[in-house]
Amino acid sequence: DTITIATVNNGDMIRMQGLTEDFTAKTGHEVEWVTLEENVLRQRVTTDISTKGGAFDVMTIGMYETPIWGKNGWLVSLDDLPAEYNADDILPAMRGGLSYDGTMYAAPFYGESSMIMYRTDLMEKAGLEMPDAPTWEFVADAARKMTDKENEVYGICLRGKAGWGENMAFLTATSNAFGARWFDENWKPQFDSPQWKETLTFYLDLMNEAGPPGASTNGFNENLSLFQQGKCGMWIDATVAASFVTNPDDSTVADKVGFALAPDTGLGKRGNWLWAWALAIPAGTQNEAAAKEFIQWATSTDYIELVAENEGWANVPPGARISLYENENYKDIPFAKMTLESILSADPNNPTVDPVPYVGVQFAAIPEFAGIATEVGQEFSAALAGQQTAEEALAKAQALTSDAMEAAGY
Amino acid sequence: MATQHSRSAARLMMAPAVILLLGWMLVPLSMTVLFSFKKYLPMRGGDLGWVGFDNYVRFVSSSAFWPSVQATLLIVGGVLLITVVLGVVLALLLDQPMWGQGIVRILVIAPFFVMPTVSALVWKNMFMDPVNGLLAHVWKFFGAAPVEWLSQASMQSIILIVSWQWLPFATLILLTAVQSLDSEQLEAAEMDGAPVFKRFWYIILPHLARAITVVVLIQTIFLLSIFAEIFVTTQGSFGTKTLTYLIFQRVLESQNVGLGSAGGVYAIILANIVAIFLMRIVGKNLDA
Amino acid sequence: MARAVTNQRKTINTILAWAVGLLIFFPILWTILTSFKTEAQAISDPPVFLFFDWTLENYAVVQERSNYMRFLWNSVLIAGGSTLLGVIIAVPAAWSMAFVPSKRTKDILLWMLSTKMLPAVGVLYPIYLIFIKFGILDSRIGLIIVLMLINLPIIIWMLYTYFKEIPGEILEAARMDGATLKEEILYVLTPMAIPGIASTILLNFILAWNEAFWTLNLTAAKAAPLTAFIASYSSPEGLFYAKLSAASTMAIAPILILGWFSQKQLVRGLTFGAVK
Amino acid sequence: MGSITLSKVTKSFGEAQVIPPLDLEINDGEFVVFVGPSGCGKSTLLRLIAGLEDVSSGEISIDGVDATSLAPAKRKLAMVFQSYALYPHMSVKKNIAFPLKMAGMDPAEQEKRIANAAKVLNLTDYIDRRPGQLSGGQRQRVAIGRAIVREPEAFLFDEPLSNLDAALRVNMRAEISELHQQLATTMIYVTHDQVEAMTMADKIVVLRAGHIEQVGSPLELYERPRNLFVAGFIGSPKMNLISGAEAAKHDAATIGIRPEHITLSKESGTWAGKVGLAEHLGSDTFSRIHSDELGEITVRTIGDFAIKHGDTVYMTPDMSKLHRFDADGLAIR
Amino acid sequence: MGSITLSKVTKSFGEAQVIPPLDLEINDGEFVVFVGPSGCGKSTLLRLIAGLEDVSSGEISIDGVDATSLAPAKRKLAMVFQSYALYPHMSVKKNIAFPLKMAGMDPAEQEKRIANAAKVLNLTDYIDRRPGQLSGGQRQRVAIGRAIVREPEAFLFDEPLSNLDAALRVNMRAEISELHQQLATTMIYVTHDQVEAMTMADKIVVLRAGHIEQVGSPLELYERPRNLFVAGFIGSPKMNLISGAEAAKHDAATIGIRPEHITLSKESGTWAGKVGLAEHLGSDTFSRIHSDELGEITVRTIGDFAIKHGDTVYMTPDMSKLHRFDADGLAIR
Ligand SMILES: Nc1ncnc2c1ncn2[C@@H]1O[C@H](COP(=O)(O)OP(=O)(O)OP(=O)(O)O)[C@@H](O)[C@H]1O
Ligand SMILES: Nc1ncnc2c1ncn2[C@@H]1O[C@H](COP(=O)(O)OP(=O)(O)OP(=O)(O)O)[C@@H](O)[C@H]1O
Ligand SMILES: [Mg+2]
Ligand SMILES: [Mg+2]
Repeated sequence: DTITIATVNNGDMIRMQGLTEDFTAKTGHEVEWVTLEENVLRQRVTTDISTKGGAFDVMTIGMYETPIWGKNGWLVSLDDLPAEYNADDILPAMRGGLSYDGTMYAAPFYGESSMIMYRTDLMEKAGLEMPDAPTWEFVADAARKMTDKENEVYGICLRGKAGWGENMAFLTATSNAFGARWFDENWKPQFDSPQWKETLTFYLDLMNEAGPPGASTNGFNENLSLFQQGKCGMWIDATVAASFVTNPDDSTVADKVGFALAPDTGLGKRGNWLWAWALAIPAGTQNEAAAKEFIQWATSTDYIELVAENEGWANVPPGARISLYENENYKDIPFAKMTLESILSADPNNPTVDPVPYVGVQFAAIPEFAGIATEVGQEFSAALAGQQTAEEALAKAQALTSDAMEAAGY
Repeated sequence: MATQHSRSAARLMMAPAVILLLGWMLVPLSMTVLFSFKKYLPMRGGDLGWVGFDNYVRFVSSSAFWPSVQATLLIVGGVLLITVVLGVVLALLLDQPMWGQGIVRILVIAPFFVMPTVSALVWKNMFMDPVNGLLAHVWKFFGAAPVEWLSQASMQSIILIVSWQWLPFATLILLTAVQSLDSEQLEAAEMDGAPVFKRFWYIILPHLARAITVVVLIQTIFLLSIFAEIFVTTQGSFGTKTLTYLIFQRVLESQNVGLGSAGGVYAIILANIVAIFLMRIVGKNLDA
Repeated sequence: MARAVTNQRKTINTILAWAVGLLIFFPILWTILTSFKTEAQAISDPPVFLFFDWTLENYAVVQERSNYMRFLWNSVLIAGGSTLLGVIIAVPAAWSMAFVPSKRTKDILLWMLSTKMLPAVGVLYPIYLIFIKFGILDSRIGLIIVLMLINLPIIIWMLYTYFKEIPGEILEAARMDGATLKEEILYVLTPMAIPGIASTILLNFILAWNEAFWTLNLTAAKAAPLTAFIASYSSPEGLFYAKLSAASTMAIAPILILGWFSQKQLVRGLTFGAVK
Repeated sequence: MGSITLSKVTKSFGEAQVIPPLDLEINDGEFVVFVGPSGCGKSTLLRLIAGLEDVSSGEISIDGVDATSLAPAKRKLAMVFQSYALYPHMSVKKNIAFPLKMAGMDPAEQEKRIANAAKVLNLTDYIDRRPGQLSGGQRQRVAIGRAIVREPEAFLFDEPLSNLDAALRVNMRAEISELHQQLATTMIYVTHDQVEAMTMADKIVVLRAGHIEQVGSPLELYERPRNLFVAGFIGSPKMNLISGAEAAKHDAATIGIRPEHITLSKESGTWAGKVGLAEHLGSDTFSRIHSDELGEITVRTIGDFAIKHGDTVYMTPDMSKLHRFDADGLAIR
Repeated sequence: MGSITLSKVTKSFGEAQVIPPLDLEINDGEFVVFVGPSGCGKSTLLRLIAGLEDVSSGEISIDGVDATSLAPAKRKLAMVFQSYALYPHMSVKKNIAFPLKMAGMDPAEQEKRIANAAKVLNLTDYIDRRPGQLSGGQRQRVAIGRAIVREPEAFLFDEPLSNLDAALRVNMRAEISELHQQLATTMIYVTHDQVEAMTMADKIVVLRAGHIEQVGSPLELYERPRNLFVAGFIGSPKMNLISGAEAAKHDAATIGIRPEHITLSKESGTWAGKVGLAEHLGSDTFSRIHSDELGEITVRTIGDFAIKHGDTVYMTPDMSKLHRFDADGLAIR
């Protein structure tokens, strides 16, 4: 059979695309790839699944969509995968986030949390030493000290580009560390809380003093290239970035990178998120069996070994399986330990200091979230660009969130 | 020239085009109108029943609505202004005798061939990026701080990108019009004692009126619905959220089809207001 | 009767026009140049213009990742198919409007044009549902139909203006000579309007080629044209300027070359037949 | 073959009745010219006969057969248009062959007829050119060629020469006349050119506002116009029309005298007047003479006649050539 | 005021010399007509005088002052173009006012001049219309109006009537002539129409390939053409030119006799021939007669002359009107 797979244009997926032949050789199924940029992909698969279009047999989705879609009965359950697949090897945090009501609806291709990546040389030059679990206070102080705008070195690079998966992923996770939350138990938006104000003000001040120019349009990619070019002192972002910044082919600072857990403020929550890019099968596909075979292939330990064989252990998809972190070969990878620790320290079911009615660290797993958060993200981004104050941004965020929640019937 | 026979043949031959376009307009339109009166949330089980005018009220009362109308009109107006003014200047320049006119014309047309997505990507990444973009290098070369195009000057940047794409169109239409100006008229004005600038103002510009109308009409139709340029560059941030983009957010990001459909109906109404307004001025000016 | 012009003025014109032309063309030129650089050179500071190590590596990477020819072929079929289908439907309609005008002709024409103002995002759901219903999702024929419908008003309008330039007497002569309506259109009108039809085809081919909303949202793997191809190169992880440039160059090159070769028709086409 | 009869034919465009009920008989082999002021319905009438427009009421029969609702192609008429209406993308040969091809004629027979037409019209050397490569006169001949190959019952011409320059017009005029003599086919010819009408027609039909004012041979119309309109319309320069006391002397409401039938003298004559404008062509002199009683009178004198603006002159009309009209404008015989 | 002198003026476009060295004197108040075949340089010469083209060498002086390198607007000349070149977006009034506005004239004075021009040209009723709403003749008058308000030293007309129909042309011809009499301003007028040249000019300049063939009054040119070219060019229908034995009899290489100077008879005469085509206009009859010795001869007969195709007729030339030319084509006097 020929199966159509929609996927995102990240490095790990592109590598998978390159290894398709192995799958075809093993199973006899052909694969058609639809590789799209993340935003386009999301728009595309969402339209398709909600109209039951059936254009794809396998979709690459995240931890946000999976429970919502699973609840709607739009995805094929993956609980019946054969024993040799060893589903129990999947990291529990990942498996939990990709399930609804105890049923796994998507298999993690790779998982990530966020952590600090920092320049050991600059840290030294600033006369500081990075602890394994720093506080925001320390990070902010270090960032200001490392900044040297003359030479285009900026103390800290953080996401500023608007989008629920861009600045809002970072800011929501960070707000958790500051004790803020999206909604209270009655689904009432909380942007008017002092915690949010503190979060946002802290972020804006830090970025204005120690951030790169044009931060309000920087997302993962922009920050990655800044860091690779040696223009960032610290960067707090997805753990998968570690393999890029330590790859000497692309990075000018490959041998000067250290890692630490995302910072906290002593309230008991760290500002690190949890995310997985996972493969799921839309209900009603004609090629369910072949699709399942593909998911087994792509998310198995065999696949990890296949990649390791071809591209080296640094390039295997991380964060999905326990066994990877027990593998001797992988233990040598500098960022392996910190990645695992970050993942383990994130708890989607209990993300905030005060209780919340939703699941998800850097998001709330309700269908309305993406739309709301993107709009909120735009307000925050505008505040970062200096077009409005933190207060104004928060007020607008509160208004539009209330409005949208009301529209959705909460 | 019409006999009964040819008139009925004409009606028959118009039919396919008219029926197809009518279908193309009515079927999705009526579905959109239908959805707009419903609570339609695909992520929550789809059609959740009738809600009357709720979606309409909600859509206009949203804080994003009026700014989006404003942004739409600003982009359309800005691009029209730039392309028409520069188009006239360029058309006059290209009309002059010169060496390599054909090649220059090719250079000037080229942006029209570039897909909107590609042009937005190229401008955003390779030119307007505040660190690695070429414009940043140019600014630094002259000792200025690089402009953060897409955040600090977001509207201007989008207008710039879109104008770049549409300038060839305006230039060529206006060039054709300039070339059609009877040279005797200019000579007559010269004999009448009008110097260069007055010849432009009193003779050439009025002659271009019709061509300018065509440019305005066609471009407005296309500009009202620009999407890729915004999706790729700012995703609606920094005040660049047009009505089209707002609808996109409602339908696809917030997954509220009912609300988005109400927005769609508003967009159609806005487009038709603009259209009627245009047709009023254009209709007379245009023998179409 | 053009006035004779001095060489000095001609020189000034030439310099000015070339400067402006190059300025307008520069973004494209820069993209093409960048596509031959390595990623590191692509972002080097200060930027390099011509003196770098030319490499085809980016093209190799792009080709390895996605089957360019397949996207290209889909683009050609979809843009070509929709344009041809559009012309076939538009010719009779334009004939009617140009040669048997009625009081409503102008209204109908403007109405047709106004259908272009329907915001695509607003009707994505309805169209998607219709496509599912007819099973034409991710099929070339589906896209051909949609793009044809989108461009039909423009095609009709352009053909109408070209047809109107043709004297009705010639068609009457054909009628007197015993030609049926079909023969009249096929043997007399169409050949006479060839330059106009060519311009129409060319312009609409470009518009269809560059259409990015429907082509992206209604396709998956089988029918995806170059607009979908480019969507997999925008902002991946890591450095990508050179690869983006290569992909962009590949996406616009065919149409750029086509456009340049048929410049004359195109210039005529770009004016939508509306200005003489 | 070739007789055409119109009975009670009318034509309205929307509200406007362009042709009021009209009867006309055209005999086989006749050369009939329609003249009349612009907008009087000449082209409309021709197009009704051709079938390019439907009649609003009435009947057209060709060769005794009712053709009122026959398609143009079925009427066996050929038309030559003012703009020639050649097919610009076809060679001369293909242009001429087109009607034959449409009729599905056997190719060998086509070849023969085309060769024949080309010879008659002196087109053999240009047979492979496109219309764009031909001069005006040659194009006109191709248009005629396309008409004659079909061997139609009748030819219809709508101002076929008006796009040609003066010299060429004279030649083509002669050629068409010659053609008529050769083929002896019915021809209906629309023009607003005096000279064409006078020199080519067997029968002139003078139209005004869709109405037939007079039908007759050219000399009949010149010598015996039925009413004021025809009198003023036929002849160039126009007949001088005089009303008032002078006309009353001749028992008429209006009298008419053509410029060429007045003799001019500096010494004496019937009427006196002052020269307004004198146009000296060498071969003729046209003088416009203001007379207080008569108004403005145009006089043609053969050769050069030495007068100038302001001179007082005397005019003597040739009484035998005097036309008299009653109060309704009808000629008194 | 209003005299124009061209001395040794030449004009080349690139390699091609369109005007070889040329001298011409135009006196104040004269009506000068340039005639000549198409492409002979009439328009070019006019444009050189207007200043719309630069001379390649030579001098142009207006009113005794060297104007060779003066801008068109400074030469105080007004031009009326063949296409009228009206400004289509301005009303008649604005069109006429345009040169005054450009000169920065006081609005009250403008009003006065416009009103005056409108009255002279009968335009008062149309003063607020756009050119598109006017008939050809009215447009022509507006173009003239635009010229006269400036009160120029001289008017330049480039085939101003060639876009009008025959009847209108006759009227406008008279109007321009009248205007010249009223204003007594120098006028230079380009045409290729025989009749216009003959009836309007004080002085005709016959050009061939940029070269002046003859300058003189219309009757001079008609009666005493200096060479074959002028003889053939002036007069309509054209002079019959006969060479060979018959010419030798008169000690000339070629003899010429105008159609109107030959008498036709059915019985006897100097030359015999067969009627080819006879065109009966009522007022005149034009016959084309084939004679074996002489070739084809055109003859004009006054009134109706009853002959038809194929008749044998006899022609008698008026010997006093015979023109003789030598082998170089020059007239023998
Ligand atoms: N298709 C039409 N619709 C409405 N009115 C028409 C149409 N065709 C002709 N007419 C009107 O019918 C009248 C006669 O027109 P027609 O063309 O027959 O005149 P004509 O005698 O040929 O004039 P001309 O000498 O200018 O060619 C005119 O008043 C014209 O305006
Ligand atoms: N701008 C120009 N460039 C090159 N050649 C020109 C130009 N203008 C005129 N000529 C040439 O100069 C010659 C004279 O042209 P001109 O227009 O003066 O002729 P004309 O006597 O006015 O002819 P017509 O009666 O056709 O108007 C022609 O051979 C023409 O081709
Ligand atoms: Mg007519
Ligand atoms: Mg000329």
